[in-house]
Amino acid sequence: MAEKLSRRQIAWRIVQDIHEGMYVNLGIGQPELVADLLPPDRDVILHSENGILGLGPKPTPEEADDDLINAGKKHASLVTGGAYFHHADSFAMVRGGHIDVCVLGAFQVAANGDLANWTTGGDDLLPAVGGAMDLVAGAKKVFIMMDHNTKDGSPKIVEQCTYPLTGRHCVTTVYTDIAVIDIKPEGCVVREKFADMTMDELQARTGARLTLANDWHLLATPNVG
Amino acid sequence: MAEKLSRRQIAWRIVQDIHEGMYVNLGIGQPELVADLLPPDRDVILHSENGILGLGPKPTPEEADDDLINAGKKHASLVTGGAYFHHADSFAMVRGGHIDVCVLGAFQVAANGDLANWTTGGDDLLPAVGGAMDLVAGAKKVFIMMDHNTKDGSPKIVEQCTYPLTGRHCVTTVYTDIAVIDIKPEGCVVREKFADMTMDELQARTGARLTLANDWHLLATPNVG
Amino acid sequence: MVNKEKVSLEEAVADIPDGAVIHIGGFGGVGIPVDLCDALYRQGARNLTVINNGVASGKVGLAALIGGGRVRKIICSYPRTPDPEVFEKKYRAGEIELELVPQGTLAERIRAAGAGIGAFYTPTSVGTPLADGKEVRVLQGREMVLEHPLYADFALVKAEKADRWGNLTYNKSARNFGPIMCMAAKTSIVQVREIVALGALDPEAIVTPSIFVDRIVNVPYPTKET
Amino acid sequence: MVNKEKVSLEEAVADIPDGAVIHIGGFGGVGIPVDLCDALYRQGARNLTVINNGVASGKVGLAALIGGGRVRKIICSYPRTPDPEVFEKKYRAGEIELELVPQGTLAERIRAAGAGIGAFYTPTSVGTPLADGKEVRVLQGREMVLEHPLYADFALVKAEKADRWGNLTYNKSARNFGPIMCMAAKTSIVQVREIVALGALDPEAIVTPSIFVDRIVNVPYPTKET
Repeated sequence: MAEKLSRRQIAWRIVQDIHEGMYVNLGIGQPELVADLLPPDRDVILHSENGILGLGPKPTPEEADDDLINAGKKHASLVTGGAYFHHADSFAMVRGGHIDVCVLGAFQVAANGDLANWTTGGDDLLPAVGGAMDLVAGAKKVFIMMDHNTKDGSPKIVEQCTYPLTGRHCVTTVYTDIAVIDIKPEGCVVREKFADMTMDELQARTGARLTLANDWHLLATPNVG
Repeated sequence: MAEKLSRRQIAWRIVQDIHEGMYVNLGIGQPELVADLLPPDRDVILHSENGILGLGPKPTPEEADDDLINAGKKHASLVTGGAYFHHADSFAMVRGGHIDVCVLGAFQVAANGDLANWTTGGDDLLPAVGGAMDLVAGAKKVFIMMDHNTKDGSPKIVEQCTYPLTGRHCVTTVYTDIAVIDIKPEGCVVREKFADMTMDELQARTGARLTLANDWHLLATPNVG
Repeated sequence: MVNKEKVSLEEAVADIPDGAVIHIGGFGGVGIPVDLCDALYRQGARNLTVINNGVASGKVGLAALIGGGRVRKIICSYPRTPDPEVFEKKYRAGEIELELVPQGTLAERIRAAGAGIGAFYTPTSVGTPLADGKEVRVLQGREMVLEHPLYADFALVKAEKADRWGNLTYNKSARNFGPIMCMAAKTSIVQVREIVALGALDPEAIVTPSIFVDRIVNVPYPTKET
Repeated sequence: MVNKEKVSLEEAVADIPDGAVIHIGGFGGVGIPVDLCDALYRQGARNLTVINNGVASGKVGLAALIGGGRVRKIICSYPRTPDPEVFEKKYRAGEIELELVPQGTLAERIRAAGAGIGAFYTPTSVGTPLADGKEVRVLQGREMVLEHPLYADFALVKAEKADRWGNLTYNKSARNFGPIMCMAAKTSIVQVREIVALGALDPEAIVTPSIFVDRIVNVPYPTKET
């Protein structure tokens, strides 16, 4: 048995919490995997900041249109029923609370729901924020998709973010390679944990105090690669 | 010779200050006469608050479409090159300074450019403001079309408005049946006056101090009915 | 399969409770969702707050709601009609409350509610009685008034075509307040002349994208204000 | 006869002075008016302030303006590109100023400039470094930041079709910032792939009405960002 979920498995897990009819914005990078794992018979309508509702799958090279890209600046397609609009209308959807779920990556999530995902404040990369601050301020639910720990083993779920914030009190749920954790008024509540990992083991890899939900269960996913 | 301009003649005079390519909003009532007197070969694009650019002439009963009305709630038409949009976009045009000229009626205009044209504050009619306050706040030029005096002979150009204001310091020029008067920082400046009326005669019919422009001339119009 | 179509007007308005705040589209009788208003009248909800450009005339639609005593308060820009029976009589009798708002401010306040804007400054109405008691600040060298969003629990809107997701187009000047009201209400209910297949609306020409629409009802021959 | 068509890119940008503030449309290379930017490069204006979502990449268009040292300041949401040569080097050398703005706030600030809104409150960026020094107020129970309009002297925009009055349509996701930038600039200059007869654009599907457009130039085969 694997020791943790693959990224596609995390994406699959997130898909279980995205329901028919939802309007969803997927962040650039790992969250894009969520689109690949949505069942084709589930009408989930994807929003792209650059003026698209009904973002479709990656086109073939022949179908690619240079005027049709997603927020990650890659060629995209439009599903039947999709629509185009301008940037102010696009962010009216975001800021106005019309997006049911956004899925974003993170550097850090704090027990109070604070999120840091746009800059480490270091000098290695220029600070670039894009639409992240608008999304976390406006989406009804903010799902975070990330590894539970950094490459060097540090926790990414912390008592207080040390990196510059993207937003305060905005995270709904964190989906990691070993747990599903809801951010509630009382703090981090483990809804699911991986395989036979104990709470002590999970707590040891987490920088904020965890509690276990009464109705917690095992984080189990099929093999989706 | 007539003692004053007819309403159509006032409208004709206003038309002389509306140039090719201007975007113009005409208030309900008398200002609508301006549309009738625009030369057909002059591209002046009429804006209607209810989401129309390129308002055309009154349609025949056969052509009338119940979904196409002007701001005065009468059947209208759309000229070639016209466009439809929603109310927030319509008033973005108004408030954002994109309308070159609006033409409105008035109860009173003050020497400082204050305008009162939406309610007399009395109890006879319910107060109704419509888009007047937005128009006077946003249009580049605010032309007032009115009789110089009320039916009982009182002046409508005054030192200070006594009726509730529509806007402050907003009037550009007043076109009456006997004069064309620019509202300038120094007050009311007569640009044109009717026939052989003397300044004393004009002043006697006006509630604010007038000065005569150096380049003033006679207010003369053709017979346009 | 997402399908926002309701089988009847009755079903579409069934859950509007007493005391609801309702955006009602239309300007000068054009774009008024008369059939939805009439269904709401039959449904019986009372004590409503209605946001509309005017106060309606005639005997059906919004006029019926007002005339029937269902409306506690109207927020509008133009509460004057040729027929004083419906609104004016009730207003002068103190039976209905009126909040008068300049038309552009009305539209922008509705848009603000839909776009998640907390409040905005506008030059409209500075120095007039409609700015009384409002915060004024100098911005860009001009005095501006602070205005707040106009949220609603429900929007009743009339459009021309819809697909089952709720993408909408309108007809000519009947567009007016529809698109911004769909944005600004928790639940937007739209009567449309025609429901078309998903994909039949040009994605470049959809005026209201489906995200702003909750329910649609097909009313091929809409009732007019009379 | 109103005809906003200019015969050449050069004529369209001839009067842009040193020090101008310029909205430049486009997102991720799509909808960027590369040919207008190149014409502006050849024209020689310096000391420009540019508002765009990013900082461009490649060697033409906005990248050429930045690389050529014509841009004093960039206001954008995403100043990061795969190629650090153009912007990053200049930024780290202190040769170009950067104002970082969340993408939705950027769009709304541009719209506010076009719509005559003096300032607005948004929940976006509250509690983050991008709200530092900004006024915060509680509205609708949430902390909100006060944001100001982003005016420009000129807008350079790319669209799909125009008529001689300047009515515009766009193509797919190339619409992005074009419509709001046309609204927000004193003079908006649009390169279009095709100029069509007046009346050829459906009045229901015009995205930018002519009132927001000052000049159009026909560029049937637009240059791409490379």
